[in-house]
Amino acid sequence: MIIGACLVLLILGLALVSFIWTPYDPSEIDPAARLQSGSLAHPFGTDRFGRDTLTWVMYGARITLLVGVVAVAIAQLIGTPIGIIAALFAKQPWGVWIDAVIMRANDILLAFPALLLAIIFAAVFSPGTGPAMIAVGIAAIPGFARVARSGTLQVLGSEYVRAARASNRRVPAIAAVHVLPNIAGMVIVQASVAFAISVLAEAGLSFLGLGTQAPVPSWGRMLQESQQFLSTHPELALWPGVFIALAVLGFNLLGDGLRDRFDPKMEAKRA
Amino acid sequence: SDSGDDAEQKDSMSVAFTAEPVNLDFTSTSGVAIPEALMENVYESLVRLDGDGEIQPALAKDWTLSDDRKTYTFQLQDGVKFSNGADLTSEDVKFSYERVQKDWKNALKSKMDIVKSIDTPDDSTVTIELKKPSNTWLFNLTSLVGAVFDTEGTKDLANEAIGTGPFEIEKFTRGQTIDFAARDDYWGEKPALKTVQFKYFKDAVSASNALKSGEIDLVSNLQAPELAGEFQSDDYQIVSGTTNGEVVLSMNNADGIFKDKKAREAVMYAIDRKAVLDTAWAGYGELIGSMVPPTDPYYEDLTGVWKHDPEKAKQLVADAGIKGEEFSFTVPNLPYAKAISEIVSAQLEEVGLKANIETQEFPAVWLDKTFTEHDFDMSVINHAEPRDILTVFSNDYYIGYDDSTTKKIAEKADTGTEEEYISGMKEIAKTITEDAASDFLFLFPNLVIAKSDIEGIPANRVSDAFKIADLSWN
Amino acid sequence: MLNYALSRAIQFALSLLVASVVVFALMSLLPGNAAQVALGTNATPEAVAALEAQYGLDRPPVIRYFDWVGGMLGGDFGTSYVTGAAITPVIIDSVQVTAILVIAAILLSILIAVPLGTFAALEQRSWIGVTISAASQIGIAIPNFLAAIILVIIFSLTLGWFPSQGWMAPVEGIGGFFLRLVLPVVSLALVQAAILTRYVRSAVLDVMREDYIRTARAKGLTRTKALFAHGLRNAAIPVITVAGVQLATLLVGAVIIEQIFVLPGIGSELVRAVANRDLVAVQGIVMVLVLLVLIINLIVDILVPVVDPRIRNAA
Amino acid sequence: MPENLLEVDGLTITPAGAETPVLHDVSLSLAPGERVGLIGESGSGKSLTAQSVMGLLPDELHARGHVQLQGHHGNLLDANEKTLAGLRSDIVSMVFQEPMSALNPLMRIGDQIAEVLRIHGKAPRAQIPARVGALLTDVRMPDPDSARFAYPHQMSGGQRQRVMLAIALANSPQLLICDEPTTALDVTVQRHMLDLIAERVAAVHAGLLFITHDLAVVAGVCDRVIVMYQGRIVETGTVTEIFTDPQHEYTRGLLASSDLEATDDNGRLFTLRTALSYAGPVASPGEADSKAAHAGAAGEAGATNQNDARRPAGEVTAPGNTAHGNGASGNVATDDDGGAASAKDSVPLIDVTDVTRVFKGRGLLGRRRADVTALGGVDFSVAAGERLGIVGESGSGKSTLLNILSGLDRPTTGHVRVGDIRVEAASSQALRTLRENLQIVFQDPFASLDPRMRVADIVAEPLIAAGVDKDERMSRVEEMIAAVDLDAHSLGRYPHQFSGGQRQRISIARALVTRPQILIADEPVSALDVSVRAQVLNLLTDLVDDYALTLLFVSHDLGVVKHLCSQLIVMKDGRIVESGATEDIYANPQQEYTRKLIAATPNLTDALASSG
Ligand SMILES: Nc1ncnc2c1ncn2[C@@H]1O[C@H](COP(=O)(O)OP(=O)(O)OP(=O)(O)O)[C@@H](O)[C@H]1O
Ligand SMILES: Nc1ncnc2c1ncn2[C@@H]1O[C@H](COP(=O)(O)OP(=O)(O)OP(=O)(O)O)[C@@H](O)[C@H]1O
Ligand SMILES: [Mg+2]
Ligand SMILES: [Mg+2]
Repeated sequence: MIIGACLVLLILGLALVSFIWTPYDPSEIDPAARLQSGSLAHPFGTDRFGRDTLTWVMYGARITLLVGVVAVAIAQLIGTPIGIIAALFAKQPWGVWIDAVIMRANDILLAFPALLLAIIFAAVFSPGTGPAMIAVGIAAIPGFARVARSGTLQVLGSEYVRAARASNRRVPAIAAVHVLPNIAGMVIVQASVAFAISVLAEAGLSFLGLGTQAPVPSWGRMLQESQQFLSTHPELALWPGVFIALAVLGFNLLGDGLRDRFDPKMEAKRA
Repeated sequence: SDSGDDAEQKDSMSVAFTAEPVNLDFTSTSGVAIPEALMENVYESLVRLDGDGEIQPALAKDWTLSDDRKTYTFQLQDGVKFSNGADLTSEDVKFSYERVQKDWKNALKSKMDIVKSIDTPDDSTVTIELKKPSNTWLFNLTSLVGAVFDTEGTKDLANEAIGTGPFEIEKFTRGQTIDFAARDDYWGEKPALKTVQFKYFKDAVSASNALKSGEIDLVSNLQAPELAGEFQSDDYQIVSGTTNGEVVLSMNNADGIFKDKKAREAVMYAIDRKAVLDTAWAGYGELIGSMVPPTDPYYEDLTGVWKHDPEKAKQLVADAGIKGEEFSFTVPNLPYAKAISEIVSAQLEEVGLKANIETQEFPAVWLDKTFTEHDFDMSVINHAEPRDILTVFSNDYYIGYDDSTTKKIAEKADTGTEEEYISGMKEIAKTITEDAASDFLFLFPNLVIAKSDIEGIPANRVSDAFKIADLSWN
Repeated sequence: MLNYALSRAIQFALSLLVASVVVFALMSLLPGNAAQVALGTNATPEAVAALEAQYGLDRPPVIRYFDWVGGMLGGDFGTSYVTGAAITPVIIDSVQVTAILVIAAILLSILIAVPLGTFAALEQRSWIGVTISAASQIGIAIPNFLAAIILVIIFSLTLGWFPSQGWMAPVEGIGGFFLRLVLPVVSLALVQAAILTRYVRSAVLDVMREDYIRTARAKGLTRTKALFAHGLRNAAIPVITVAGVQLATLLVGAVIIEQIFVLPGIGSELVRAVANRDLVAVQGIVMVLVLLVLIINLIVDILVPVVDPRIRNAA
Repeated sequence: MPENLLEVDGLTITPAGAETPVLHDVSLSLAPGERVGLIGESGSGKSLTAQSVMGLLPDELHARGHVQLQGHHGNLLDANEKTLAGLRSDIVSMVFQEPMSALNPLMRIGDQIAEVLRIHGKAPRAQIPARVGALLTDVRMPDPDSARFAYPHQMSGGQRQRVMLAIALANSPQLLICDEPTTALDVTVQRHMLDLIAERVAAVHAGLLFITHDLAVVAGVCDRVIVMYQGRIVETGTVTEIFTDPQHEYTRGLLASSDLEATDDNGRLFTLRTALSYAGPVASPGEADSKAAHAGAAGEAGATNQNDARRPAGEVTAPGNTAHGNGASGNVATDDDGGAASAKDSVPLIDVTDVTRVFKGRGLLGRRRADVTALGGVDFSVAAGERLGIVGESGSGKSTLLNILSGLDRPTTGHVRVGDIRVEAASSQALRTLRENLQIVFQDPFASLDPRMRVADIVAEPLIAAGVDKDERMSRVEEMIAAVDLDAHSLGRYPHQFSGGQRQRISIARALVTRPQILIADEPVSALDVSVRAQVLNLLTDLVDDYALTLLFVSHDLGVVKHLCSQLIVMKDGRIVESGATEDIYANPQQEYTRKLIAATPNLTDALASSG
């Protein structure tokens, strides 16, 4: 948890600092200084255009976070309400079929993995960060919907919701006051896991050429372009690889930690 | 396929390519992939180009041109058989060339528009009359439009290729491989290799890995030139020749920011082509300065016309009234184009030209948006067809070059004598370059990496074909 | 159970139907068209229009949709405009490749993950257990294409043990088939195994906390034996679900591996079809992928009750 | 001195990383054939003691001391898992508390029993099926031949617990440990289990270590009692010694507060605090009854006008039951409540007429299930100010009934009137009015409070719904919190920072904050420890008086109902099988079911009487 949070903060820090300061301009080309190894001037070395790798890693953190934030936001803002609404309907005798329809639609969406959507989206909207993160986000909707639905069902079945209903609280109020805060934990856990997945997805898509495009720096792109230098300048692949791994690791560990924290079993134990 | 032991290696070879043929029918599908595999290997034309760009006899052992320079009379080779067993006759030639005019879908068919009539006085003689004299027509015959089909051999062109060439296709696994087998009944000199496999690699790294681990023997036109460095040893040979591909930083002459010649000139001064070549393509390739490769008869070194001069560029930018507005730079998602776009946009930015890079899927989206709808300000593409200067810089092509001057020169040149033709074409090339119609970044190299004991590798790729009959093991 | 099977079958068919509409609609959004791509840089608008007409692209979408669905029901995915060949055999061939690749990878990852995850759970506190957990966390964080690149460099380019790419059908040579399969399968399996190890470990940990394990120990089984006799089958239930999801994502997710190893799988076929605007092929491939994912979900849904009598009876 | 079966000496258990032990210096011994009860409040270390003997302590706990078992030389605490495995079930075995989760859900019952036989190789392979059959018969499993092929989820809690017992007894161990084996079971089922355990233990002449917090149960099963409190043994002795002459303050408190028939000078149940004046259980049932009656009269002055509560319940039918008998008993019951004439002709506050509730199996895309008839024609009425107890085994429809009364659920057929609101047809506006006047206290003090809300918000929730403005809300919440004896600091805290009893107070405060006329309590104390139970019951009694509430009290614990309620409804399978004044039904139950229910309810007095 702590390690995870630190890693996430590191990535976040890199991205934030890149707005204020980077060692070089990311598009600053210096053919004379191309393909250098780590040095004082370029701690992580330079790429084939003589651009500073450290600068690129810092800028890449932005894209990684952007993709993660947008994808997770899409998935969460659509998936969570869908799950809650489905669960609310499931609790009404006349609404069971609405729940069934929503969840089946959700299952169908599940049949379109992120990569499939991304390939199609890249073709429809031309490849880029935008379509990639939308695809990743849409593909993550079912996960959120499921978590939100099962969490909501659990909350709705609880005695305290029965108590709230007995105290005349209306459904929207119950959803806002009881359901949301109580499923927030699970949704946050899901979000951090989805974040980790989206980092990997962005890298994979950029690697396929379906993600972030030139001239925007991204770790996936760096990795892709470093391929032809693997045997001559492996550090070109090393840095983006390491940072992708760190970001994924960070969000996964954070998710694990949050899961432990929000785990009802743990809660009972702490009580 | 497996490289196997030495004895086996003597007559088989596995060759890596990048662009894969979606089918075997170049009469209805465009692109370099199909002719690359089939021309001169399976299909042959009456004439062919040699490595120096000279026209040489092929199915026609001889030909004559009438005095009015309008009628060609070809004498066919004897004993030529198609791979389906049929004999080559003059009827086949007539059938094939008329079919270009009638049935071809490939837009290159227009190269046969000039043909007025085809006669077959006897089985081995073909007489072709042109509407007007043309210096380019015979040259065009060396390309795929010249391919000769059997009258019975065009039923399923997409899947079955029947030609007169030294090889026939044994197996076509779409998207992966083409297996060629040498024909016993080939009319000409027998190729050294019995079987050749073309293997298609989207990814240059995979191809280079395959070469390193011995799974293939030769990589034709490596699309990641940085990898060539890994093969600098006695086990491999690196052959870097020329192609017909001019990498053009094309500008929209008809519309937008680059309608203004000053803006185009600014680009010409802003670009350091040597740096582009060195960083984007590892220095492989040749600076040309015009739309003409050195292998063309009318080549002239125009690299000195526009010298790298950022200060002049900045001045021109100011003169053109450009104040940092973004222009659209549509980049096909091809390795060379993407790499070039990164350095070019950086160089342009230095002189105050801000490119908004939009990567477009190639071919689908680029063809649609940039090429057909002309929705672009700047783009970059390798124009790979031979002698395409007049096509690319014609009025209705995507660049929108005003061809009112060059068109007249071209007409005269084509109908004139050989010398007139060459001088005319030189003039055209120079005019276009001086007009700053587009920036000719460099000539795309033909970068071949092969095991060191392979001989007959065509250094220059001046025609559509990759001729495998020349290849052999040492 | 019969009722359950029936309702599952209906759901399955409905899902497919909806998916087919979605896929068809998505395809009509694709910019650029097959006729244009086929004709290339020298096309004239008339030629493009003529070719469109020949392909039938000028017919109303509804008609094209029903044509397409009708064909698929008969097992015919249509003929590609671009390649001029029937789609069905292409799909069958490429699905085989991907299926072999992906199933082998999942099996291998299960073979790795189940013992490793179980061991990590049993030895939760020992340094081996902690190491396994840490390694699986790191494994999850490594993109599979990076693993593939590294494996190629080590085992193909340096050691020369395996080919770096390519595919050989089993009929062409069983040895070559396996040799070529090793690296792609391992690169997929390693990362999957890392993910699965984590799930197995947590499932086993959960199970070990269960009362019936305590009961089993009270019966006189040691902790380990109790886990094997009672725990693993229970732990299998969440693991089956996860493996199903992994299998489904890998079907498309393997495309990067297919590209790196130049394997003629369904993912590569899809990328190629999209690039060539081979709509008929794209539609067919996407439908097949959706179908496969739905089938995998169905199998998981059926497998879980087989293992778990509670669900079996509820159904 | 004969060697003891079990000898525990100085057992001290400390959680990893903690300073203070959770179990301090526990020593006890158990002779062959002896039956020892281990009692104490929740968390006092009973289970840990038992787990140490089984060698099943959680890894994160460190045990010191000495545990010696007959047939094994050396300290069990030092033995490795393999040695322990050899002892478990062979020499010592255990029945656990939770029958629902103690069996492997994926394995047939028969196989799970056979496994224990196989492990220790006591029976030759070929004889295992026969032995399994015999064991199932021994534990009185109905239809033992088909039961062995059943999966755990296909069995009721009681049946599963029988399987557990069969497993525990399979290898005829010398020592059987039962860790609260019946707390999850219905009273009637509990009774059976207890009898069975006693019988089987006697049959194989095993020692028994019986853990419970229910004194009555211990009194019925054991010879000797060990009392634990806060991780220490505070007292041991024979059942009679402990229950008649408890030495330790805690034991006395426990005894006092579990006696629902004894009250202090204020007519309140004894709690740990007031236990000093407790005189011990009264041996004569008659005396106890009169005492309770007296207490009721003293405590509920003015609340005894419940005559009209029991209309003849003509429609009540129960299987094998003559419907009209109930009505008769009901009428008889009303008569002996004197001084109730004033309310005789007033309209009852609550009127329930022929209410049924059928839960449909899911339709359309969901899975089909058989319909469940949760309520099958229920009639009764409640007069204002009455205290009605509703008892019945689990699943008899009690909660469903309450949901319908409070408008949380609608009846399938029938009419419900509360005040002048027709609940089954009420508009949402009417329902709101209803719920302001009718509030519920739920069973589980842990589950009925939103863990993520502060106490102030929890208690204020009904007021927010009623549209009460902020200032008044605050003052009423504070008032209510004071009324349930919580201090004002509590308002800013979260539920998990309170004990079970305190949480139930919060939940009572929430229920009463709108000043309802009717309070429904759905098993409000069944999740609480006995000592806490007494406190909450006392509080409820006070509040019902202070606020002049009409009380509907649901419970499966007849003792509690008897203490609190003057009227009683007995439910079974969604029907009322008997109704009337509590005293009458107790004294003279008309239905077999009611009789069983009464008989099965553990009663300390009776247990002592029978054991003594
Ligand atoms: N694994 C553990 N780690 C830390 N503390 C524990 C653990 N298990 C039990 N305890 C603590 O030990 C004490 C005794 O627990 P134990 O389970 O023996 O109580 P008990 O008397 O059986 O209670 P109950 O009647 O609720 O079952 C409690 O305070 C509990 O919190
Ligand atoms: N929402 C529901 N859907 C289907 N069946 C239900 C539902 N609620 C209750 N039941 C069924 O109705 C019957 C009566 O349930 P109810 O909760 O009223 O019993 P209870 O007497 O309160 O039991 P307990 O003492 O366990 O609380 C049970 O068989 C239960 O399974
Ligand atoms: Mg050219
Ligand atoms: Mg306990």
